[in-house]
Formats: sequence, C-alpha cells, structure tokens
Amino acid sequence: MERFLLDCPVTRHDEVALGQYRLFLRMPEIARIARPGQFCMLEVAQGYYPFLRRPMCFEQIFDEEISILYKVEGEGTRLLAQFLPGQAMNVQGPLGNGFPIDAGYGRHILAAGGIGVAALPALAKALTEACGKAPEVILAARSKHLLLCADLFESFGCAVHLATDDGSAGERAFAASVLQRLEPGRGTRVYACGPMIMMRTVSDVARAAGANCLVSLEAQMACGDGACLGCVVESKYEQEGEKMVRVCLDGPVFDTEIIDWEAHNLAYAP
Amino acid sequence: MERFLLDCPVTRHDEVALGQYRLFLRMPEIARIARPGQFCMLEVAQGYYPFLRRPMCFEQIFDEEISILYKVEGEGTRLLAQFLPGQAMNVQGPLGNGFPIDAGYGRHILAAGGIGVAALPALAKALTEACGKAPEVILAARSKHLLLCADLFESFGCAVHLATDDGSAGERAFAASVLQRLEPGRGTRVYACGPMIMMRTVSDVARAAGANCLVSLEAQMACGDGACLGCVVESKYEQEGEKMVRVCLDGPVFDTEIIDWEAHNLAYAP
Amino acid sequence: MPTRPDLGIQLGDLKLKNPVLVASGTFGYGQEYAQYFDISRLGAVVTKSLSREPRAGNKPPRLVETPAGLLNAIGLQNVGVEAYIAEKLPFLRERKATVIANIYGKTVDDYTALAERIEAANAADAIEANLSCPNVHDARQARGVTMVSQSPEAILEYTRAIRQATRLPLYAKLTPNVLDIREPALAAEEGGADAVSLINTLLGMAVDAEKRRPRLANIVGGLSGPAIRPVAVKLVWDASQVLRIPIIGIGGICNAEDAVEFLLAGATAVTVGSMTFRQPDAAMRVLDGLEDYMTRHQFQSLDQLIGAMKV
Amino acid sequence: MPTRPDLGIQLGDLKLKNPVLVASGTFGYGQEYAQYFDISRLGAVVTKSLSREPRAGNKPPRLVETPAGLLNAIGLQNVGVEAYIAEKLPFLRERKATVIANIYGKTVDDYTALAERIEAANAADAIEANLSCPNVHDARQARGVTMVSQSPEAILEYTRAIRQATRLPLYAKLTPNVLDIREPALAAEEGGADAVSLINTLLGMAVDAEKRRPRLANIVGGLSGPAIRPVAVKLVWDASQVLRIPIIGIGGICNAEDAVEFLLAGATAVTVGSMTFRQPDAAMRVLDGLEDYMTRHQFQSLDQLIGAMKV
Ligand SMILES: Cc1cc2nc3c(=O)[nH]c(=O)nc-3n(C[C@H](O)[C@H](O)[C@H](O)COP(=O)(O)OP(=O)(O)OC[C@H]3O[C@@H](n4cnc5c(N)ncnc54)[C@H](O)[C@@H]3O)c2cc1C
Ligand SMILES: Cc1cc2nc3c(=O)[nH]c(=O)nc-3n(C[C@H](O)[C@H](O)[C@H](O)COP(=O)(O)OP(=O)(O)OC[C@H]3O[C@@H](n4cnc5c(N)ncnc54)[C@H](O)[C@@H]3O)c2cc1C
Ligand SMILES: Cc1cc2nc3c(=O)[nH]c(=O)nc-3n(C[C@H](O)[C@H](O)[C@H](O)COP(=O)(O)O)c2cc1C
Ligand SMILES: Cc1cc2nc3c(=O)[nH]c(=O)nc-3n(C[C@H](O)[C@H](O)[C@H](O)COP(=O)(O)O)c2cc1C
Ligand code: FES
Ligand code: FES
Repeated sequence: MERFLLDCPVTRHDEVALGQYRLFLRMPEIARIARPGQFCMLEVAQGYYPFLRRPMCFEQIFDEEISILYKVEGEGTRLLAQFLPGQAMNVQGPLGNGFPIDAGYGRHILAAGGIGVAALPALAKALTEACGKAPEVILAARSKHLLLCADLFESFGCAVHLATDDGSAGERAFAASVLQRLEPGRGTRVYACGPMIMMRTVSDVARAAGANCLVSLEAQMACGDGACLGCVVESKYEQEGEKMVRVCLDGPVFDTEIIDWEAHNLAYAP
Repeated sequence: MERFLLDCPVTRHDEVALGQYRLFLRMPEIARIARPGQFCMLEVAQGYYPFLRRPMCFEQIFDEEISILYKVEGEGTRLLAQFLPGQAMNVQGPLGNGFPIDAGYGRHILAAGGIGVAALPALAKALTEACGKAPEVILAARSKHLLLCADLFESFGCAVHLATDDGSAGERAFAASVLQRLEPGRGTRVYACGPMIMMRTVSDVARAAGANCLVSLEAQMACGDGACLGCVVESKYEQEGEKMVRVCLDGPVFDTEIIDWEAHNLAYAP
Repeated sequence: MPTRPDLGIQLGDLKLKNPVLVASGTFGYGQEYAQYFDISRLGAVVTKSLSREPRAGNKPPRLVETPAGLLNAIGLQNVGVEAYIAEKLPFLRERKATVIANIYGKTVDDYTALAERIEAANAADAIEANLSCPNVHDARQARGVTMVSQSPEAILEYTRAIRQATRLPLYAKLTPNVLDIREPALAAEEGGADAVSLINTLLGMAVDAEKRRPRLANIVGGLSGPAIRPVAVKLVWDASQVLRIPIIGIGGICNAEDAVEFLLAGATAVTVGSMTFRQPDAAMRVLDGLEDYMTRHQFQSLDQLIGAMKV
Repeated sequence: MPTRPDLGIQLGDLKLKNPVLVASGTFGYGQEYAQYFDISRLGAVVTKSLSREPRAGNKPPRLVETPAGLLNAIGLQNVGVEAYIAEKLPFLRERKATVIANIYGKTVDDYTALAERIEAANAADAIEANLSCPNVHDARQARGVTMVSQSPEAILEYTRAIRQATRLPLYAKLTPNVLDIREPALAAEEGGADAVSLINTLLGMAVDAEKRRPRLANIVGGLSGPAIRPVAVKLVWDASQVLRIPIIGIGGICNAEDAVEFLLAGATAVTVGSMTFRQPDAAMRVLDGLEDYMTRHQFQSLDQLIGAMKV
C-alpha cells in the first residue's frame, strides 16, 4: 500500500463546537488514494513534547484536501488546535484498512458516539455513491452541542437520528437503543465508531439482530505502520501468532466478530 | 529583593534584523522596580521541551512595559519568536544585581558585542539621567545588519562608534581596539556585554589603561534565583565557600577584577 | 459539604502537615523561594546537602539541558554546616518552615558529626542522609561503584552509625543506579532509617558535537526532571513491595497528577525537584492539586491513596 | 573539492557501508518502512526480536507516552523464526538490505537453536542476541534480577554458547539496569561477542491517577526515546573505556548531532530506535547529517570520530 510523508498546508481551521475543531489540510497525493475509515499520523509538536504523532481519521476526502474533525484531549491536540491557515504540518498516511464498501448489503446504518463521528462522513458519502442510496445515521453524544456533522449527513440524503445522554437534543437515549428501535436485521451492515462501551453495546444489538457489524477501534499508537506492535487488541483467533491484531494496520476497522470484547484491553479502554 | 511571577501580555513583537527580535511585554509590577542590567526568566514552552526558562536582559525599561532584544539560537528562542501580540508569557523577575549607576566616574563607555547590546540601552538611559551627559558607546558586531540599537543610543545623545568584523559598517575592528583608540583612563568606567572573548579583551584594555571595568556575564541557568548553583563562574576569591559566584544572583554584572578569566569555564564559553 | 481531606503524614517521629516536600539542591536554603510563596505551607523544606566544611563544588559548566530534563554536576557546593546554622537556619525558623537537613560527607565520621551538630543546634526537624550524590568524583578517575548507596553493606554501616549519633528522624537518600533497588532500601531500613528517599538523579552525560567535548566540566552528571519520572515510579513501587518504612518519592514530579502517581505506587511523601526551576511555585500547585484530587475522589486521608494502585 | 568521507565500519567480520542502524522492535521486519525510503541505504536493519515459536506478546495496553519518551511492554510479540525466514526475509533480501537478526529465547538452547537456524538458512548477516528484554516477565511475580544481562556469569554462559553455535558475527544487547555496565560488557567480550549493543530500554512504569491502575497491562515497561539519551551516552562511554570490541550505541538518537554524541563517547555504530515512530525516515536524516558533519569537519573516516571526545 502506498504511503506518504508530506508537509501539508492548513487551508482552513475552525472551532465547530467548544473544544472541537475541523481542520482542512491540502494533500493531493494522499487525498487521491485515501479511503473512508483510514487515518493519518500528524506531527503536532516541533520539539519532543509530546514525542509521538497523533492519529486522526479522515472525516471528509476531497480531490486535493482532506478534513479532520477532532476534540482537544490533551497536550497533542492542544498543539494541533494552534495551527493557523498557511502553516504546514507533517502528515504520514494514508494508514489503516478503511471501511469496506459493499453494496451487497441492503441496508447500512452508521452509529456515531461523540467525537467518533469523525470517522463517518466520508463513509456516508462513499456508501451513498456506491449504493445509490444514503445510509441511515445514528448520531449520539452526551449533549446537544456535541452532536456534530448532522448537516453534513443530511446533505448526502441520510436520515439522521439524534440521541443525547441528557435529552438536550433528539431522544434521551444511547446509540444502542436507537439502533434497536431501527430494527436492523440480516442484510443490514452497521458501522460503529465511538467510545468502547458504545461500540460494544451497538455490536451486541446488531449481532443479536443478525446484522453484520463493523467497528472502528482506537488504541495508543507509536508508529501507525504496523511496526511497533504497540496498538494491538485481542482477537478471537487462537494461534499465538495471530492472537493480537494491530489497530493501525489490521484495522482500525474490524468485524466485531473477531474482537475479543472480554479481553483485558477493552476493560482498560477510556 | 522583591520578585514576581507574572503572566505578562505581549504588546509588540518585531523582527529587527534577520533572526533578531524585539519583544515588548507589559509588566507594571516588574517595570516599576527593574534596573538596567537585570534580567528575567521567560517561560517559552508550554510543555516540557525545552524544560527550563530562558534568561533575557531588560533592554529598555518603561513605566509599565519592558522590552527584550534577542537572537534566535535554538529551540527556546525559536518558540519565543512565535509569541503574538496579545498572548501572555509567564515572567519571573526582576533578577540579578544590575549595573551600579555611579556618577562619580567622569567618563562612561559602553561596549557591546553582537546581541550583547541587549543589556545596554537601559543603562545608557540611566547614566544619561544620572550624569547629565550621555555615555559613549562602542557597537561591535560581525557585520552591518547585526549592529542594533544605534538609533536608540543616539536618541539619548550618545556618541556611537561602530565596528564590524567584516568592515561592512564603521571601522573594520573589534570592540577592544576601538576602546583602545578612545583612550579610557583613570576615572573612566567601561561596561562590556558580548561574547566572552570580547568581554575579556575589552577588560584587558580597560584595566591596562587604569579604567574600572564591569562585565555582564552569561551562563546556562536553571533557577535564576541563586538556588541551584548551576550558573557559577570562578572568581579570584580564595575561600572554598566564596570561590564560585553565581551569575544569576551575584551577577550578571561583575567587576572584571574579581573574575578568574583563566579558569576552565571561560575556556568553555561559546 | 465534604470535609477537607487530611493531608498529614508521618515520617518516623516527624509528623508533617502535608506530604509535599521540595528536593535537596533545588530549593537552596529556602530563602531563595520565600519571595514566591509562603514556605511554611510546605510539608517540609529539604536543604541543599550540607557538609562539615564549605565546599566550592565542581568547575563550571555544571548544567546541561536535555530532552524534558537536565543534567547537573554541581558537586555539592554548599556553605557548610556552621554557616547554615548561623546564616540560613534563622530565616527558615522565622518563616516557620519544617526543615529536613540533607547531609553529605566522605566518611562515616563526617555523617555522624553532621548529625550530632544539627541535633545539638536544633537545626532541623529531621535529617536526610545523601548517600547518593553522583557528582563528587572526578569521572576521569572514578568509574563504576562510587556511591555509598551502591553497596548495601556500606548503607547498613552508614545508616547504623548516623542512627546512633542522633535521635532526629533519619531518611536515607538512595541512587537509582543499582541492580535491584530492594537491596539498598532494605539495608537502609535495617540500619535504622525512618524512611528512604527515592530517587536521586540518574547518571548521565552529554557531549558537544561541535566542540567534541563533554558538556559538563565534570564529564558525568545527574539526570533529573520529567524525563526520569517513569524510572522513579518503578523504583518506588519495587521498594514499596518489601519495605515497612515509608518512601519519600522524588523524580520528575511536576504536578498533582504526577504526585498521585507516586503515592499510588507506594510513596508516602512526594518531592518537587527540578520543576521548581520551571515554576518557582510548583510545589504549591502540587499541594493544591492534591487536595483537589482527594476531595474530588472523596479520600479522607492519604492512607487511602498510598500504595493503592490496583494491579 | 573535499572527497566524500568514508562512513564504513567493521563489526566483527561484518563490514557495514555506514554506521547507521535501526533498532530492534522499532522497524518491524523492514517492510513497514520500505515505503518511506530505500532501506538498503541503512548500515543495517535490525529485526524485531525473533523467538523459536511465534509469540503473542503481552496484553494491551502496551504503550504509554512519557515526557520526551515512551514506555513499552510489547512482550516480544513476533512471528517466530520460521515465518521470519519464509515470509519476511525474502523482502529484505530483495531490497538488498543488510540484516542483523535479533534473537530472544528463554534458555541457552533457544538462543543456540535460533543462531544455528539463522545461519543455516542464511537468514541474516549478523546476529544480535537480546539478553535484556524487560517485558517478558509478569511484574506481579518477577522483581529484581530477571534479565540475562543483569548477571555477568549468565552473559558469559549465553554468549559462549551462541558463539559456538554460529560463525555469524555476534552482538550482545545489554540492559542499562545494572550497577556497573563494565562488568556485563566485559563478560560479553569474554564470551566471544563481536560487539555489544548499548542500551536496551530502562525499566519504568506509569500509573493512571484517575483510574488508579498501572497504565501498562504488564505494569512495568521499558523507557526509550530522547529522555534516556544522557543515560545511554554515559553507559557507552563507561563501556568504551574497558572494551576492545566495538559498541553499537542506542538510546534516544534523533538526529545527526545525537549520533555524533554517541560516536565521540565511544560508539562505533549508532542506532535509531523510537525516533523512527516520530519520523519514519529519521535514520536517513541521521545518515545524511552525519555525512555533512564529517565533510564540514574534514573527517575522512569514522576512526577519527569514534571515542574522540576530548576530556
Ligand atoms: C486510528 C485513530 C483515529 C483517530 N481519529 C480521531 C479523530 O478523527 N478525531 C479525534 O478527535 N480523535 C481521534 N483519535 C483519538 C486521538 O488520536 C486522541 O484523542 C489524541 O491522540 C489525544 O492526544 P492528546 O495529546 O491530545 O491527549 P493525550 O495527552 O495523549 O491524552 C490526554 C488524556 O486523554 C486521554 N485520551 C487519549 N486519547 C483518548 C481517546 N481517544 N479517548 C478518550 N480519552 C483519551 C488520555 O488517557 C489522557 O488522559 C483517533 C485515534 C486513533 C487511534
Ligand atoms: C543573564 C542572561 C541574560 C541574557 N540576555 C539575553 C538577551 O537579552 N538577548 C539574547 O538574545 N540572549 C540573552 N541571553 C542568552 C539567551 O538566554 C540564550 O541565547 C537562550 O537561552 C538560548 O536558548 P535556546 O533554547 O534558543 O538555545 P539552546 O537550544 O539552549 O542553545 C542552542 C545553541 O546555542 C548555544 N547557545 C546557547 N546560549 C548561547 C549564547 N548565549 N551564546 C552563544 N551560543 C549559545 C547552545 O550551546 C546551543 O548550541 C542571556 C543569557 C543570560 C544568562
Ligand atoms: C541542580 C540540582 C542539585 C541537586 N543537589 C542535590 C544535593 O545537594 N543533594 C541531594 O541529595 N540531591 C540533590 N539533587 C537531586 C534532587 O534532590 C532530586 O533527587 C533529583 O533532582 C530528582 O528529582 P527531580 O527530577 O524532581 O529533580 C540535585 C538536583 C539538581 C537538579
Ligand atoms: C516498541 C519497542 C519495541 C522494542 N522491541 C525490542 C525487541 O524486540 N528487541 C530488542 O532487543 N529491543 C527492543 N526494543 C528496544 C530498542 O531496540 C532500543 O534498544 C530502545 O528503544 C532504546 O532506543 P531508542 O531510545 O532510540 O528507542 C524495543 C523498543 C521499543 C520502543
Ligand atoms: S501503532 Fe505501531 S503497530 Fe500499530
Ligand atoms: S541559575 Fe540557579 S543559581 Fe544561578
């Protein structure tokens, strides 16, 4: 798979909600081959603090640009938020497997939890194009002002179901219960991205209903390229050599069936 | 001595020559008590790289502001150069002893080498006020575009003697030979700030002529407050407990007579 | 309204109002930082290492900055115990600071003499014996094992002797440059120390590529700052598994979160060292942040936190 | 016009075109980075540690970022020597990379079997024996001395046995977690190693203050990155004072200046580890920068640089 290491100029950078930003970077080489669900590693610091790059999904993929939607969590994202239009950032990518686009499924439901929504707009667009019909979208977050991208999904023609923990917009519900109500079934593919607990409960509902379910996982990464073996999660594969799957190279998108959700790391997840 | 730890807004920040900047910071509390030759420690990084603060002299002291004139050397000053007007920087100061102002001397000659000039404008102003007559100034640098502050000294009424290593402005000469030509004598006080070798040669000329000579030294600092004992230089004092003098607290201004110029550290100096 | 948490701790016979100390050599003799905050609020001030006679220390350069840390080779420059008592102590007493006198000597006799003198002059509330200074040997000659705390036998001998020389609470400060920290820690405990201080700086070195010279006149120095924190936390945890006496945690502590890390790993007290250079009032921020943390997590006392890491 | 400097070095019977290597565990099996630069330009690629059987490694989380560094507890996950030979080696050969196979086992037999198998399959140009992995013991049980390279006797035994099992150049990779690095280094030399690799990661640990749990599932991990560079430089210098065999320097090397620091302190080769994560082509920047440095200072060959620090 082709990968690049490029200095990419920031073309636009907006705060879209409190502490949440959308960043546009010009990177024709990467944009040309990037697929929904893939990510890049951004060199956010100039010195050695933080030392590592920061992984960020492609939110939208344009001809020569990509956008990233992110939330300020700590030192790295704080530095990221300081980049101004015109400044260049070193980008490594595209990385990861991305979402498979299979028009064979009759129904597609995207479930986003919080900032996890950042992985889904490009997918919604690709599915709309491939299937001739926009997917349904469940947009869940703690509270109203954290519900992002609803307009964007609607612009593709998606039916968007809003849910908040505090009831400040849409239903007072979690993503999994909205999914339940939407009655997925065989022939449905569900795509989940959000906090671990959200992906796990969405998976459970989808599987119980006989639907296929893909999840986009997160893990602390060092290399992003499959070299360091730092970002693994436990799979259900039995063989010693296959037990651990790398979020960066084998993922970040996995069929929920192969993930060992009982394993230690998932208990550790934020 | 009173010291402060304050968040001070940048009020102006200009590149005055290639890689050389003048920074204005608003700090009424510090400006009110600051004296020429004193310095402050600036928190240039937000994270831990670089970990330590950066010492910078007060170039000019106003009622509520001070200015700093600096050269980009490495990571710390590179970060410093990125501060924009309106942003706040944490400042620790005023630190150090500063130059004594003694109108008893009949003649005052300031000798600046390169960016060492940054310590002298406030002194020129104070001497002019105290003596009713502006001091003479020797401004030496590698090349024309590195000769800074000439206008400023002239605005106080100083006679300014320019010298460059490459002859691109003023004489092709070092500061020490200009001083020689100015024939300092008893009753003259010379104030030198610049590279070690320049301060040492200026000292030698001044002493040979029977003039008093003060130098403003530099050293790698950690605390700036006399606590870490990291910034010492060797003095001619004989006693174990007095041998090492702290640039930050006992200095940065020393009478050249007390400095052991033969000592190890001065050979090490850049 | 939750009641305010009790931050008190006990280190031998000394009760401290809170567990936040400032490290030897990074806080001068207290006076240097009294202009930034009220030093009586500290659990204790630990003095620069004191020797029997004044010491000039190593030649400069003595400091190099390194990624997220610094190397120092001060070489124990200090005013000597008599000048400490005459000139530095009155200020500490006047400001009502709790004082731990850090002492350093070349022989057992030096240590016992220092301890006796300090007790006699009522010049500290406790003694920390620096058995681990990396900067007092010329690196051109001495290599390998050069510190008392690199030998359990020597630790035992020194600690026992100092223990006999004074009734003041006694803490032994150890080097991280050993094979297995449990051995020196247990030797200090056996020798009668009331606590061990972990860690002193890690041995390190830096070379100037352009000048092709070591960056420190002493060649070798001690590494401190956030860079070394993971090493220090690990050693505190190791030692806490075998010790009955408390541990004074030191190494890269910059904020309350770092302090909690040490407490959870098994430290009873936490010491702010190099971070004071960066933020002169860092220790106060650690103290305030720790109180917030305890309130937020509803810890009434530090016992509930010390060594409470779930493994 | 100055002639281009000769960057060649000799490590036992292996001549390398330049001294810039990439560290075991930070460069996968070469393929992962071949998309960013021509890996045949490297002095050598050092593989992830290979064991006789595939290993799943430790449970996640396995990584924590720390100031200017990172802690890892991968636990030697690897494909096993057979899959390496069948699936990974062909790519390295096809790309004309010089390959140093890093091997790891639990017993002497594991090491000798691995060395024999690698030589028989012509699967590397040299062998680096990892005698210093910090992450293969459950920290809940094993404490203290857990690595071969923490015991000079064990090093001697292991190195001798591997030396007898293969004619390939043999390098012994040692841990910094010892009292005096000269002892393990000399033991490796006596055992017949052609070079020692200094250093593997420093033992470290991090605790999540909010969750009150260790941040690594394995509790303890190995610290790497620029944070540890001063420690590594010091150990290289110490070892270089007593060894006749060359030293492969490792630890926080990020740029050419850092590489020169190691060479001046006595290393013959320099290895880029964690910095590759930050800049996938970091090793190339080190190589180019080193050539520039030598040209600028008019060094014709590395002999003029290695150990040339003026003290
Ligand atoms: C493949 C992949 C794609 C990603 N895509 C996106 C994206 O498109 N948009 C986006 O906003 N984020 C995304 N993330 C997460 C993002 O990389 C992290 O939030 C970021 O690295 C945090 O860096 P920091 O330095 O700001 O925080 P740190 O200083 O590293 O961490 C600060 C605090 O936040 C916690 N933390 C770190 N990461 C997370 C997390 N993911 N969730 C909850 N707590 C966390 C840490 O434990 C710590 O307590 C992605 C992660 C991966 C692995
Ligand atoms: C009391 C005092 C007052 C000072 N006032 C001023 C001032 O008013 N204006 C100003 O520009 N500078 C001043 N300096 C020097 C200034 O503090 C340093 O240039 C600065 O700390 C360098 O930080 P850095 O992170 O950019 O460089 P670093 O990354 O720390 O160093 C980069 C490179 O430059 C070298 N270097 C560092 N400092 C110097 C130096 N002073 N001279 C030559 N080489 C150096 C280093 O060895 C290194 O190779 C003062 C220093 C002291 C001690
Ligand atoms: C400049 C400096 C001087 C020090 N002097 C001493 C000393 O005199 N005695 C001592 O026991 N420790 C001394 N130390 C070690 C510190 O007390 C502390 O153990 C070490 O710095 C690690 O903590 P830190 O990472 O928080 O700085 C010194 C450290 C520094 C940085
Ligand atoms: C993620 C990771 C995995 C590692 N795996 C191995 C390994 O399998 N075998 C080994 O000998 N060293 C391993 N190391 C140690 C490195 O080879 C190197 O010695 C260490 O990281 C110090 O160098 P650095 O600071 O440049 O990273 C690993 C290091 C890291 C960071
Ligand atoms: S981040 Fe290195 S293997 Fe995934
Ligand atoms: S910088 Fe600490 S004593 Fe001068």
